Amino acid sequence: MSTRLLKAFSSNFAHPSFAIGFCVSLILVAFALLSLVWTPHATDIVNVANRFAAPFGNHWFGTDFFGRDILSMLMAGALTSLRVAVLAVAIGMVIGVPLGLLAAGHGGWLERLILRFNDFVFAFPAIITAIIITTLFGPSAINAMIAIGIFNIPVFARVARGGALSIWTLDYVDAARLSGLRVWQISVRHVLPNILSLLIVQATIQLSLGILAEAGLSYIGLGTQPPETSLGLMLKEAQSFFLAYPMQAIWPGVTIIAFVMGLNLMGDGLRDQMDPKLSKAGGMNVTG
Amino acid sequence: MVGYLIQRLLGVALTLLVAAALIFFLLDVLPGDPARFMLGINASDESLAALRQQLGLDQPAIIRFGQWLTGLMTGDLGMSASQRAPIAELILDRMQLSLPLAFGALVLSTLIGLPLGIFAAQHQGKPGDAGLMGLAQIGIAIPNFWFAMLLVVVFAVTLKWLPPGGFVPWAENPTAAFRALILPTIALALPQAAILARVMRTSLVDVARQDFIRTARAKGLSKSQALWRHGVRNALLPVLTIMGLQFAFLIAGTIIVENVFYLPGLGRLIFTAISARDLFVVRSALLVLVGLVVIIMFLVDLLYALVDPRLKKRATQ
Amino acid sequence: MSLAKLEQLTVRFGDREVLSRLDLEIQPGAQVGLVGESGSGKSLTALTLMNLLPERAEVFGEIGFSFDQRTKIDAAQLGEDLNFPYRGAQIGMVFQEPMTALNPLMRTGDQIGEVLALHRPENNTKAHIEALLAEVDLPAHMRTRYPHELSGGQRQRVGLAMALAGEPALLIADEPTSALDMITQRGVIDLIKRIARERKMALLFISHDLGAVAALCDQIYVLEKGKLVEHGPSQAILQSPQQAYTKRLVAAAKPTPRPAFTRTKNTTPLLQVNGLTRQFRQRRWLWQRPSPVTAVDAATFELHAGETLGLVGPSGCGKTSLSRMIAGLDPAQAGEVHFDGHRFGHKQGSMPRAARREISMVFQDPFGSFDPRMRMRDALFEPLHLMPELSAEQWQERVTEAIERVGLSTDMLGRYPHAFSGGQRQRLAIARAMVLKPKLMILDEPVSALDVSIRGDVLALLHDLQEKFGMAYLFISHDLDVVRTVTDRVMVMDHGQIVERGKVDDVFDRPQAEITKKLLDARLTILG
Amino acid sequence: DELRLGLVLEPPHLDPTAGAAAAIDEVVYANLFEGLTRIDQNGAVQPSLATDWTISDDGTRYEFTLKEGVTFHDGTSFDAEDVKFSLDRARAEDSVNAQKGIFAPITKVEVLAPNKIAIEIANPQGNFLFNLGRGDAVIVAPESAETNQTNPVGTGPFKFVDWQQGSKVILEKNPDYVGDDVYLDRAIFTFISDPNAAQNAMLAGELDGFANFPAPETLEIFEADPRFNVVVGSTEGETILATNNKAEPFNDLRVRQAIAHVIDRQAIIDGAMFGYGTPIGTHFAPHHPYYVDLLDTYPRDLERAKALLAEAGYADGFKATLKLPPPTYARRGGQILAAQLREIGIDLELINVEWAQWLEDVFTNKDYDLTIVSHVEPFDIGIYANPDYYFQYDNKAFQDLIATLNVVTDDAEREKLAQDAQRILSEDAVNGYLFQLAKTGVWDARLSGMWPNSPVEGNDLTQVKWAE
Ligand SMILES: Nc1ncnc2c1ncn2[C@@H]1O[C@H](COP(=O)(O)OP(=O)(O)OP(=O)(O)O)[C@@H](O)[C@H]1O
Ligand SMILES: Nc1ncnc2c1ncn2[C@@H]1O[C@H](COP(=O)(O)OP(=O)(O)OP(=O)(O)O)[C@@H](O)[C@H]1O
Ligand SMILES: [Mg+2]
Ligand SMILES: [Mg+2]
Repeated sequence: MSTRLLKAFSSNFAHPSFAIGFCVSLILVAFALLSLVWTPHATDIVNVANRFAAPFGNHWFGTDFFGRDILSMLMAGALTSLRVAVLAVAIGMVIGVPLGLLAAGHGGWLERLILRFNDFVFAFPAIITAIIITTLFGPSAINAMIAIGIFNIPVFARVARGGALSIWTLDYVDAARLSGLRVWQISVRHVLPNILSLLIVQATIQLSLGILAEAGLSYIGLGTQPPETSLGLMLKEAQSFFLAYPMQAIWPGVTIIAFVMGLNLMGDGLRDQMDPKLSKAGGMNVTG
Repeated sequence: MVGYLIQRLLGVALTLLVAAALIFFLLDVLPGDPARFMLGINASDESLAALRQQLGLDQPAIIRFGQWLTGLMTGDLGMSASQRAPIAELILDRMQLSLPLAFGALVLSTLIGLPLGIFAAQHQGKPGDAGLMGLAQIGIAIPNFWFAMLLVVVFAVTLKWLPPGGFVPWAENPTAAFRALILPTIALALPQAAILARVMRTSLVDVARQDFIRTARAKGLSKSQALWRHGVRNALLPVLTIMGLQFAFLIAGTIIVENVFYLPGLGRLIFTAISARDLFVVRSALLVLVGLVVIIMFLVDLLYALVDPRLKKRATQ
Repeated sequence: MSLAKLEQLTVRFGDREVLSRLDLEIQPGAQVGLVGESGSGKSLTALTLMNLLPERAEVFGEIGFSFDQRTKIDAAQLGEDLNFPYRGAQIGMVFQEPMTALNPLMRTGDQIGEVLALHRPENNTKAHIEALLAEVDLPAHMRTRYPHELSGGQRQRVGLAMALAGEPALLIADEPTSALDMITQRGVIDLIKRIARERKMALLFISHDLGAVAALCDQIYVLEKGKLVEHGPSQAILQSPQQAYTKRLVAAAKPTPRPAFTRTKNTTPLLQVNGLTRQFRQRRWLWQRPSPVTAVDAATFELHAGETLGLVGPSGCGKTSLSRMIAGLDPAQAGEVHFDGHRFGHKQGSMPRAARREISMVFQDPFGSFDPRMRMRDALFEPLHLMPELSAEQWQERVTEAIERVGLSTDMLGRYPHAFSGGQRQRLAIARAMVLKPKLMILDEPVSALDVSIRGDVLALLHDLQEKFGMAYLFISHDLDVVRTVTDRVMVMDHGQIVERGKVDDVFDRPQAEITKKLLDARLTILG
Repeated sequence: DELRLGLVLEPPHLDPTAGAAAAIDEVVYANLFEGLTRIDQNGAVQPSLATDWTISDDGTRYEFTLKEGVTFHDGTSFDAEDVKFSLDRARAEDSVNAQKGIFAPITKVEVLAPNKIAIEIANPQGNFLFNLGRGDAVIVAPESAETNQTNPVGTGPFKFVDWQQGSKVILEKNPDYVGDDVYLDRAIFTFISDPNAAQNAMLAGELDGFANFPAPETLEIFEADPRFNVVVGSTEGETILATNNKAEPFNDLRVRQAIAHVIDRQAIIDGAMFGYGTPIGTHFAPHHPYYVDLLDTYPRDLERAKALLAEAGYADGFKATLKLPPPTYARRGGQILAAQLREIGIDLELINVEWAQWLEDVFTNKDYDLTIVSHVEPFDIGIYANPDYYFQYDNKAFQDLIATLNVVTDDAEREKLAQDAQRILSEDAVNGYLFQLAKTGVWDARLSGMWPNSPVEGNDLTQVKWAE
């Protein structure tokens, strides 16, 4: 992690919304990761006799329609949502960032081609990609992840290119060129480290969008499928019980909101601390 | 101007062509036999073959792609395999819902989001700003289907002010059609409004720091006069870009919201068609959605060119 | 009776006091200069008079105006809530940045009209706007232009017209010319001078350029870190400054004396530039055909080994573009370069790698020329990749030598760029440029971003290095005095063409080209 | 009077003679189209367009007398020629009728008089009259047969008004109907597939009822609400864990028996259907007079199950796939079943599929291990006699038994044969037999005449009326 980001990080704790966002995100991530090794109850047993148990007894948050422990389900669900969002961001970054760097570094026809490609992919909202993938391979969390990931590609390409373009105008890049470095070497040695914080901010925002998108896709049946669980799927499953057992829908809903808000607040805080010129250069940020 | 328009339109057309090819060839390799689905479990092989031929499924893919493209130009998309109605008609029929819904939400979110964003920017750092932006954070974080569900429970099931869903064609009863769209539009628009409010605020706060606002104040304008007369228009430029991108999200949102309100929109058409393996409908409807997004982005570009006299390289960035 | 008066004005941001007990007085029709180093509080003083201080500022003291009637304002009341009718009407202001001070989406005429509508509604006519434009030497049709369609000087004139539209009794100009090139700068200053005289307007002129202040003002206030150190009539302050701070400012404003050169004559051409041309395709509107801007138009010249060749010209004449082509950073559209046995250029293709190590460059901005995320050591090692034949120890030796040459020590190299001062960075930039021991070094305004006091040191260092290693310099500057100090021969560029060349003294003492004369005339010195 | 009825699935089109979708019959059966016979709510055959019939002694020739004065909704008259047209069309080579099997035995259709028609069949058929009463055998007019998909023209008491694609179908009382008048003036079928939306629509008063409410979990809300009647009836749907009898390891009887020993039917009914459903021990509807209770053929016994698995060589269990089509009974039932089978080490991978994919993979290509599906056709035990059916169950003895059953008309003998067949299936544990799907109707408490059960696919509205 770059020093500027670290600095932004520490100085940001004075910034209350960043501190809150960071803590909330950290707690939820820890909560999700914990489910890998431990959950209060198993999530794959069905115990119908114990369905809709009230909270605060044996089950802190009660049980769902299959008699599963809601807290355990939330943990496992948060993990799925997080995994989908994180991998989608990874897809977006791994493909998008090099494209953006290449566009900025190479210029000319290649840049135009990449921009066209970006516009093209932008025309396919994640849901449409998900529809196509699902039609081909059936619904699953992986499909949701790929669909969201594909949508993330132009987002990161755009941010990376915008940031890189402003770096490329700086004298130290010219100095590096005078030192005989090639375009890709400059991109890796000088451009990438200097736009990293920009990318990290964008990543937190895309993470929060990814969690929301996963929820939406699961809701219409294109995402996570039972017996796996995700926050979105829990919400969907809880919907028909909403009038009788509202808490079923409240828990996952609140978890999603907390997660998304936490990540957004954190991203905002980081952005506030960063060089304003840099973030203005490329930031395509749908959530503001 | 004309040359530029033609050039951009060609770009749009090319994008759509590539999109069409992508959708067609992806869906063409799909497993699943529409004929079998239509005829059900006990259908005989002869009836299957008969139906397949009737649907033109026995021709090579490239020819069918050509036929589809021609169909797209002439508006004759052929017959739906599962619903036995002209696809163009099916899609047009659904558009009378999906388009007002998406555009209604766009307009509503603009009408709500921009003024709130401006208000927050004007009161930057004060309680009003903090409160609004807190609300906006929540608005952004709420899954729209969940919000939609809450709206239904409150306004339809409990208060019975508005229908919980369903749609009546405009031609039949415009008031009922309008009433049916109110809750879905709100469900779609509010989260988007939250986003727009934030973008508008950020943008305006940014602009407010710029020198020309100080110049305007030096002329004798008050702070809010300067913001309104000089700030808002400048701040709108980045907001416009975001609004173009938001449209893609709105389209996606309509598909989700249609589900909550059992609205017969394009999304529902696609889902029914998918479960019926009716690729003819799926691909055309998908292309319509993609086309809408592309065209809106194009219009935003044009608008940008009209609003911003500088327009140096903006459009390409 | 003074027109405007600040008494014991104090401004604080949190616990940082940025203006302390400042007293300042402007008589009707007087021309007052306010000078001081960057950050000394000049702009805040002006903003206080305009009641435009940032909201976070805490203000104490008193402000008095006597425009229509006398008013006295308790400075603590300044702010949005204060009824302050003078802004734009009795006090006009021109700001520093011509590029950003105008609303980009509004025609200039409308921006001027806005002031009229606010303060002189009876004058809000096309004719009056055109008259105002004429007053600032702009043609009437500029009324319908957008700011981006104007040059910097033109924009600054529009800003001036706006400030004048309300017919103010006091005009505040906050560094109105420092973002402009010399010739334009001179034009604007002359314009302000003329208008102030014609309108019998009081003027508060803020600048760190003593030359400009000397040309305009009859009284000078000197600020240092928020405190008034000295004030009085211009001539007195400039000729016999009392305070050390003022003395330093005055000394720095005088040209650096030329060091004595003991340079061996060398006539073998190291660099031969033939018809080098650079065009930029620029389109104003997306749908317009890109119209090429010729930044460098068939430049032809020679540079001998070990010599210093100066390149001067007004801003935008193509100096940087030319040097970048020679350094191989940008492609040329025509022409070629012969350098040390290598040929490159339009037909020959890009610069061969072997030539790369013989040319290096020092950039103007000491802050932008180092990657903020790279340790200084790595930055200095970077050019050595062009010398893979050297061993690691030899690399180390080269870097150590370069560092010591520029007067710094190797133990600083673990730091990141932000931990160095501007002067140090420029030395490091020179060190980086010389680790390869190139035959040619291009210096693109190497000192203009530096504080006046450091300039001399850096120039001396450059001179030193040349004596030691015998490399040639292509020295670019718009500061004629600096060029005169360091170069042997000089070329003058205008609109992409080299219009005049020759021995420094010949060119400067007997200028032939129009542009050279203009450049020389535009110089403002405190002695002049 | 108007009735607004909710349906889960929208029909792809409205011609019951040209598609398998039950959703078509749900709208048009008995309301818009009529057959020679009709099935009443107890599953008995009643006269419809045929007022009367005689069967030859050998059971191969039927003669029907037709109702007179009947016209189609487009004004064209109905007579024996229309019947002949309809039946010939359905059994033609290029027919797209989904139940061609019904018509396969027909050898000849003969018009005797405008109001008399004779049908000859190859072999005696126990349920031929029943089959003629199904939606696939309704009578259509040659003038309108081709356009029935979008503009259905029948003889029923309701006629078609409008179909708002994706939303609703509107029917209206047929003033020219010959026969008992219906009470409703209009019937609107609204399609809502989302259970939550369905619930909201009911609670908000947008709908008067759902003949079969899609979300059993919400019924308690309606039961608590005096505005609604919740009526639990039966359907013909045997919900089974269909098993690929040719796939390893399910080709081993002991493995199938082990599974049968593990299945806890009540837990599945409770968990997936919230208690609505009747456990079954074989492929037969419990409300049918021939039904035998075979629930205890393989009582729940984990030890025994493990032993059987061990005997079959799977002491440590095995992995298999379970393909689940969209309905709740399958998706939720699958999760519960997977949890149950895990108790004896069988590890199921759940694969959710759309119907189209299910038809392709499971039904047509038999590419599956296990699946959960409801067989909704009445009296369909005969499917087990087809070795190519997707269960791939090949038992000569059973096939012979069904062959006999098909030609026997004597009721007592038929009952015995049917019961034998049920026992064989149960003992062979061909499939896992789970439960009979319940019909969970919810409608306005002031409505009467709605069918509690569904012996055939369809929503017969002819007797439905509002309380004064
Ligand atoms: N809004 C602000 N918040 C905090 N500090 C400020 C603000 N504006 C100015 N300052 C500080 O006040 C001091 C004086 O600033 P001012 O802009 O008056 O300097 P200046 O003399 O005009 O400098 P320059 O020549 O660079 O324009 C500086 O230290 C500056 O950092
Ligand atoms: N990247 C570019 N795109 C378009 N035009 C450019 C570009 N770079 C420079 N120009 C134009 O080329 C001309 C010469 O520019 P150049 O930077 O070489 O001038 P300069 O003499 O170095 O000026 P200065 O003294 O201000 O540094 C100018 O008119 C400038 O606007
Ligand atoms: Mg200043
Ligand atoms: Mg330059």
